[in-house]
Amino acid sequence: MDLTYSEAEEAFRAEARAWLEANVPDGLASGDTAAGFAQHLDWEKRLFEARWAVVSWPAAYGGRDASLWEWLIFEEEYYRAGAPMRVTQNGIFLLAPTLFELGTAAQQDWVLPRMAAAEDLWCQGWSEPGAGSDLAATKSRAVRDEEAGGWRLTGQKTWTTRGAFCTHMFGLFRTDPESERHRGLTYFMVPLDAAGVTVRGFERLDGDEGFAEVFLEDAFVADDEVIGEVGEGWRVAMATTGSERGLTLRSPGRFLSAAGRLAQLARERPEAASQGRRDRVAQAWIEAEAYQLFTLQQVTEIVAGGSPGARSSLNKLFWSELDIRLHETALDLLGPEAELRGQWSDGFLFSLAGPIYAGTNEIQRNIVAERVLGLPRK
Amino acid sequence: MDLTYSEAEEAFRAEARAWLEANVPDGLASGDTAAGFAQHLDWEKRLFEARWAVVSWPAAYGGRDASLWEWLIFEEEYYRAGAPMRVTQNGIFLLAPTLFELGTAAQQDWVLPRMAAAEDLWCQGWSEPGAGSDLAATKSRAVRDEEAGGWRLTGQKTWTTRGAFCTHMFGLFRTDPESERHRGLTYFMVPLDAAGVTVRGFERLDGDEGFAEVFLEDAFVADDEVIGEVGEGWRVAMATTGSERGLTLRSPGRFLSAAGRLAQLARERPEAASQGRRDRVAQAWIEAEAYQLFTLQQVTEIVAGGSPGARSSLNKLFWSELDIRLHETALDLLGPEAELRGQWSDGFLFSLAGPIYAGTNEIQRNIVAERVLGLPRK
Amino acid sequence: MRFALSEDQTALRDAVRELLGRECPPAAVRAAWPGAEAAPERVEAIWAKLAEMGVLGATVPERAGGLGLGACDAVPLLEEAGRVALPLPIVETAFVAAPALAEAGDPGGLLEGLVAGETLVAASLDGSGLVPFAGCAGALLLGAGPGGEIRLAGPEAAAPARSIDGARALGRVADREAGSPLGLSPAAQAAAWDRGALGTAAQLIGLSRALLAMSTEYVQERRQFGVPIGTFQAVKHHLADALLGLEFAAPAVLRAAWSLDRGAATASRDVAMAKSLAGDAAERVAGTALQVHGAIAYTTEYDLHLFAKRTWASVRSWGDPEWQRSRVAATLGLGEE
Amino acid sequence: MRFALSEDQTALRDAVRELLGRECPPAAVRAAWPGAEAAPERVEAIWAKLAEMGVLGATVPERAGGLGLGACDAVPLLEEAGRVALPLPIVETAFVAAPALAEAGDPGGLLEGLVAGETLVAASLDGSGLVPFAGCAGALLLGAGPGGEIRLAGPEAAAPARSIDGARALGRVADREAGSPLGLSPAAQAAAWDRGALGTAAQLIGLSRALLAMSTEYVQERRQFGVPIGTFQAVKHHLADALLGLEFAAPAVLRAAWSLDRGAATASRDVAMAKSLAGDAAERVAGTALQVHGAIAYTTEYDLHLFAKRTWASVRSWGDPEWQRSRVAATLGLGEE
Repeated sequence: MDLTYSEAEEAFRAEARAWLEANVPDGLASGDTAAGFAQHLDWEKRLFEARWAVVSWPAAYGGRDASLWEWLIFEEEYYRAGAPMRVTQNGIFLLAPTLFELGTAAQQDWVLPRMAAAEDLWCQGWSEPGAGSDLAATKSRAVRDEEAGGWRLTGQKTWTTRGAFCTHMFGLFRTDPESERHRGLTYFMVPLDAAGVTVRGFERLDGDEGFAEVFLEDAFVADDEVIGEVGEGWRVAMATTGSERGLTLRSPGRFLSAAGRLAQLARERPEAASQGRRDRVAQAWIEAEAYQLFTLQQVTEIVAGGSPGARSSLNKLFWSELDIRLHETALDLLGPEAELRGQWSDGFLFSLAGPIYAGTNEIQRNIVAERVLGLPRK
Repeated sequence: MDLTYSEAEEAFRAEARAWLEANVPDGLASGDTAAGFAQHLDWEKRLFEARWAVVSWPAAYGGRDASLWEWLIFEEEYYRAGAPMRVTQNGIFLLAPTLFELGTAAQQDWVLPRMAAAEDLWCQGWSEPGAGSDLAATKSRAVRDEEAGGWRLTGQKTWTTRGAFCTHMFGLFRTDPESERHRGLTYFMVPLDAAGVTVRGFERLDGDEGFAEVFLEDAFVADDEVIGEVGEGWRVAMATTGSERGLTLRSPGRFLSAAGRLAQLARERPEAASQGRRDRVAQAWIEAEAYQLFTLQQVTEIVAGGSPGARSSLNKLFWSELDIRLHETALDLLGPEAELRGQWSDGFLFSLAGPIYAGTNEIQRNIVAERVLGLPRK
Repeated sequence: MRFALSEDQTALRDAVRELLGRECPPAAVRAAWPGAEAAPERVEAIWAKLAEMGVLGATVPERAGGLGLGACDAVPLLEEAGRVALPLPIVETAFVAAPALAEAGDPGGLLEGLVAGETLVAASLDGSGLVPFAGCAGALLLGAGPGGEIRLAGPEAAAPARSIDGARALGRVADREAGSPLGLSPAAQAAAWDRGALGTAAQLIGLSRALLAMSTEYVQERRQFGVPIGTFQAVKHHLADALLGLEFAAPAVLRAAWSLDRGAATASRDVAMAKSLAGDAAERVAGTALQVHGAIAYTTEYDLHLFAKRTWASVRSWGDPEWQRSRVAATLGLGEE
Repeated sequence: MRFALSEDQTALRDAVRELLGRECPPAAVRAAWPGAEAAPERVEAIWAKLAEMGVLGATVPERAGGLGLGACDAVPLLEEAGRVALPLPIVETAFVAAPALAEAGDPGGLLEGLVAGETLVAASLDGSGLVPFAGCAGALLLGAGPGGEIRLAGPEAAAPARSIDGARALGRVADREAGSPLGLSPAAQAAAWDRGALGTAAQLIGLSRALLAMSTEYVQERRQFGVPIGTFQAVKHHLADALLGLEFAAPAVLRAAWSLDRGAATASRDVAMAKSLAGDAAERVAGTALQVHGAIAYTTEYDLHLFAKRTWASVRSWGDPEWQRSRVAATLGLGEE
C-alpha cells in the first residue's frame, strides 16, 4: 500500500492546477447548442495548444505520454477547477482507444492529431431506431463498391450526441447482408460531409439540441476508413465499449467535485439541511470517495498488467446511480427552487441518462451477475 | 365516501375491546415451542368459548357471522390489545376458506367446528424439498387403495409451520403418476397420527422449533378427506393461496400496532432518534396507515361483489416489505442493544420470512407485472 | 364504511376525463411552452370548457355561483388534470384561490370571473416567491409560508423565471409586501395550504398514472434482443414497483380529501401523509418511466418529458415529501430536537 | 501510488485464510453457541493456532513479543476472521486491546498471555455496557463512549446477556465504575475506538464475502420451474447489487487502515466512512442472501444464519452506519443543528 503520489506526479498536478486556474473559462454556454459548441471548440483548442487535451497520448499526437496515475490527477484537477465537459470526449475516449489498439499506423497518424487538435470532431454512431441496448441488431448496411475502392453506406443512426456539430462519425454497418446479429458487421469512420449523409439535430431532455439523427443514402466511404478487418466490426467495437464503460468517461474527479459542491450547498442552506438531508449529503460524499478508492485499486491492477474486464460494469453501475442520488439530494436541498433551470437541475436531467447510455444498467447488472459472479446465462 | 363505522359496528368494536382488555394474556412463551404452544392452545380455547376465535364464520361453527368490516375491526382491536399471534391461523385462514368454497357439507360440519375450538390443529403441507415457490413441482404421491376406500400417501413435506405441534395437515399430492406440473394433483387432509406419518420439528431463524418436516410412507387417507375432485388439486389450492396472499393473513391492525410501538420507542429514546431516524419512523407509520387505507378500499370493492384477484399480490409486497423496514428502523433506534433477544429483534427475524413465504416477492412482482399491468409472460 | 367515490363523483370525474382527453393531448401541453409552434389559443380553449362544465367553481358555494362541492368531489378532477399534464393553474385557481377568496368575502371581486373562466389565479404559499403559472394568471395569491399570511397581488408582481417545465409559466415575486393581505383567519390560511398540498398530490397521482400507462405500452412495443423488453424480468419488476407505490398513495389522497371535508382534527396530518406518499410514488414512477423507455425518453421530441418534468417540479412544490413527513412526525410526538 | 496489499501482506493473509478455512468450518461456529452438541474445545484450538502464527500479537510491538505490524497488515486478517464467522474476540483482543495495553504500559500484565493466546480480551467502548464475547474473555476493556475513558475489568464484571447471535457470548456490565482506568491519553482512547470500528468493518467485509459466495453457489444448484434460480434476472440483479455495495466498501476499509498507520489527520473520518460503507453493504448482502435462498435460509439447521446474525449484530456495534456518517458530516462542516 502506498497512497501517496511521487514528487514527479505532484509536480504534474501543480502544473496542471496552475494552468487550469489561469485558463478555465467562466460561464460557457452549453456545448450542446450551436453557439455553445463554438465556444467549447475554442476551449478545446486552447487545451490542445497547452498540451492538456490528451495528456495520456504520445507527444507526437499532442499528448504528454502521461501515466494512468497522471491522467487521474489531471482529471481530478480538471473538475476541481470547474472546467467544462469535453465536447470532444466521444472521439478521445471512445474512438481513440480503438485506433490505438486496432488502427493502422496510417490511420493513427492521420486521425489522432486532428482529433486532439479539435480539427475533426467525432460523434458516435452506435444506436439505430431498432438497436439501442441491442447493438447486434444493427441494420444499417454497407455495400461493396469495388470500382471506387470502398463502400456505399445506407441506413439511419440516432442518439448521436452533438452529431449536428461534428464533422465525423464512427459506427457499425452490416457488410454481409446474409449475416445475423454479431456477425458480418464492420467498423467504419464516416465523414459527415460525404454526399448522401444528412444530419438532423434534435432536443435533449434539458432543451439543448444535444442529439442528432444521421441518415445515410449510398454515402461513399473509402477502404482506409475501415478499422480492423471487414466483418470483424463487433470485436473491434467491443474494445471501445469496454473503455466507454470503464475508467475513461467517468473519472472520479467529476464526482468528487460534484460532492464537494453538494456539501457547499448544504452549508449555505442550513435551514433546508435537516439532519436527514445532511445524512444524505454525507452519504453522497462518501460514495464519491468510495468511487475514487475503487478506481485507484483498479488502476493499480491495470498498471500491474491486469484488465478490469467485466468488472468495469461495476464502475458504470456505481457512478451512474451515485450521480442521480447526488443530484436528487441537491434538488431536495433546493426545495421549491429545484425546478429553476441551473447547474443542479441541468445536472439532474443529465444524470438521468447515465443508467441508460453505454449499455443500460439492466444490462450491466446482467454482466456483473454472469461474468463477475459466474451465474448461468440461461 | 363514508369513512365512519356504523353504530352497530362501533358497538362490536367496544365489545371486542372490552373483552380483549380483560382477557389478553401477558407474556406467553413463543407459540412455536412445545411449552409455548400449550399456553397458546389455552388462549385459543378461551377465544373460542367467548366466540372471538372465528368472528366471520357462521354461528353454527362458533363464529358471529361478522361482516368483513367487523372482521377488520376485530383484527385491529386484537393487535391493539397486544394479543398473541394465532397458532391456529394456518387452519383458519388457509384451509377454512377452501372448505367454505369447495368442501362438502359433511366436511364443513366435521372439520370447521373442531378447528374453531382448537381441538384439531392444522398445519399446511405445501412445500417439498424440491418444490418451494414452484408448487407445481410437487412430487409426493397418492396411490389408490380401492379396497380400503381411500389413498396411500408417500413423500415428504417440509417448512410446515408448527407441524410438530399440530394434529392434521392439508396439502397436495400427485394422484396421477403420469401427470406433470399442475395436472394430476389432489388436495388432501391428512391426520398426522395416521400410521406411516412421521413428523420431525426443526429450528427456525429465531431459534424456535417452528418448522417441521413431515414424512409419509403409505399413510392411509380415506376418500372423504379429499377436497374437491380427484386431480383438481391445483384449482382447489389456488383458492387457498389467494386468501393466503390476500387480506386474511395480514390485516392492517398488525402493522398499525407495530408502527404505534415504533413511534413509542422513538419517543422513549430521544437521544437515538436523530432527525433522519424520526423521518423513517414517520415513514413507517405513514406506510402502515397507507396499508390500512388500501385495505379499506379493497374491502369496499369486495363487499360490492368484486374480487381483488391478482391485485392481492400488491398487498403481499407492501406489507412484507413494510414489516422489514419497520423492524430495521427499530433496530437502528436500539443501536448496540439491537442484538439483544426481545420483541424487536425477534420481530425482525420473523419479518424476514415475509418476502419468502406464500409466494416469494419475486413471483409476486411477476404477477403484478403480468396480471395487473398486462405485460407479456414471454 | 365505504371507501369509494359515489356515482355522482364518478360521473363528474369521467366527464372531465373525457373532456381533457379530447381537448388536452400532449400537443396542447407543448403549446404552453415558450416559443411553441402550436397556438396558445388551444390552451385557453380548454380552460373555457372547464368553466362551462362548472369545474372551476366546483368548490365555490352555490350562492357565489359555484357548484358547492367538496374536496372528495374535486380531488378526482385534479387527478384527471394531472393525467393530461394540464398546463394551467387548476389546483391554484379552483381549489386554493376560489375557496380562499370566497372565505375572505371576495375582496378583489374576482370570484365571478374566476368561476366563468376569465380570471386565472396562480398561488404560491410556501414563501419561496416562486409562483407556478404566474405567466398566465390574472391574479396571484402569495403566502409567507405554510399556514402564514396570504396576500392578493396583481400579475405584474411576478417577473418570469425559467423552470425545467416550460409549461409551468413560472414567475418570481421578489417583493414580500406585494399586493394586500386577504385578511384570512389562521385556520383559513392553514386550510389554503392544505388544499394546495392535497391538490398537488392529486395531480401527481394523475401524472404518475399517465407515465405508468405510457411505459407499460412502450415496453410491449419496443423490441430488443428479439423480444419485447416488457418480457424482461427486470423491466417487469421496475414497473411493478412503480405501480406499488402509486396504488398505496392514491387512497391516502382520497382519505385526506374526506378529512378536509369533514373538518377532521387530523386533516392537516392526513394531507401531509398524502403529499409525501404521492410525491415519493411520483418521483419513483417518473424515474422508472425514463429508465424503461431508454434513450427515447431523453429527447423532448417524445412526449414523456412533459409529464416527467411536471412531476419533478410538483414533488417539491407545496412541501416536499421529507418536509411533509416532519409534520406527521410532530403529530406522533416526535418533535424537533 | 499503489492501492494493493504487498506480497508479504498477501502471504500472511493467505496463510490465515488457509488456517481458518481448515480449523473454523461452520461446525466450529456452531460449537460456540450455548447448548451446542459439538465440543467447545474445537473453538479453543483455533485460538491457540492463531497465537502460534503470531496473529494475536500482530500489532503488538516486537519488544513486547509481538510482530510489530500495522493496520494494513492486520485488517486483511480480520476480514478472513469474518469470512469464517470466527466466534472469538479477535478484533477486540488483537486489534483493540493489544495496542491499547501496550500503550498503557500493560498495567494488568496481560500482554504476554494475550500474545500467547492464553488470555482473550473482550471490549465494548460505546458506553452501552453490552460486551460481545464477554462470556469467553479473561479480561474486559470498557469504554464510556466513543473516544471516552477506558477501564480494564475482570470478566466477572459482566453478566450473561442473550444475543440473536449465540456465538457472540454477549455479556452486560451494569456498573460503569467496574475495573480501573487504563490511563490512556485522549488520542489513544480515540485510536482504540477507531481500531474497533475498523476491525469490525473488516469483519463485515469478510462475512459479506462468505454470504455472497454461499448465495452464488446456491442459486446455481437450486432449481425451480425447471431451471436454476440463478438464471432469473431478478435473482441476478439482487446478487449484482449485493456485490456492488461490497466492492465499493472494501477499498474504503483498506484505505482507513492506511490512514491509521500513517497517523493521517483524516484517520477517524476514514474509519467512519469505512464502517458506514461496510455496514450498509453487509446489511444488504445479508438480506439478499436470505431472500435468494428462500425458506432454507430460515432454518438454523442451514449454516447461513450463523453469518447473517453475526452481520446484523456487528452492523450496529462500534457505531452504526448513520452514526458513522454523522462523524463524516461533521468534517464537512455539516455539524449538529
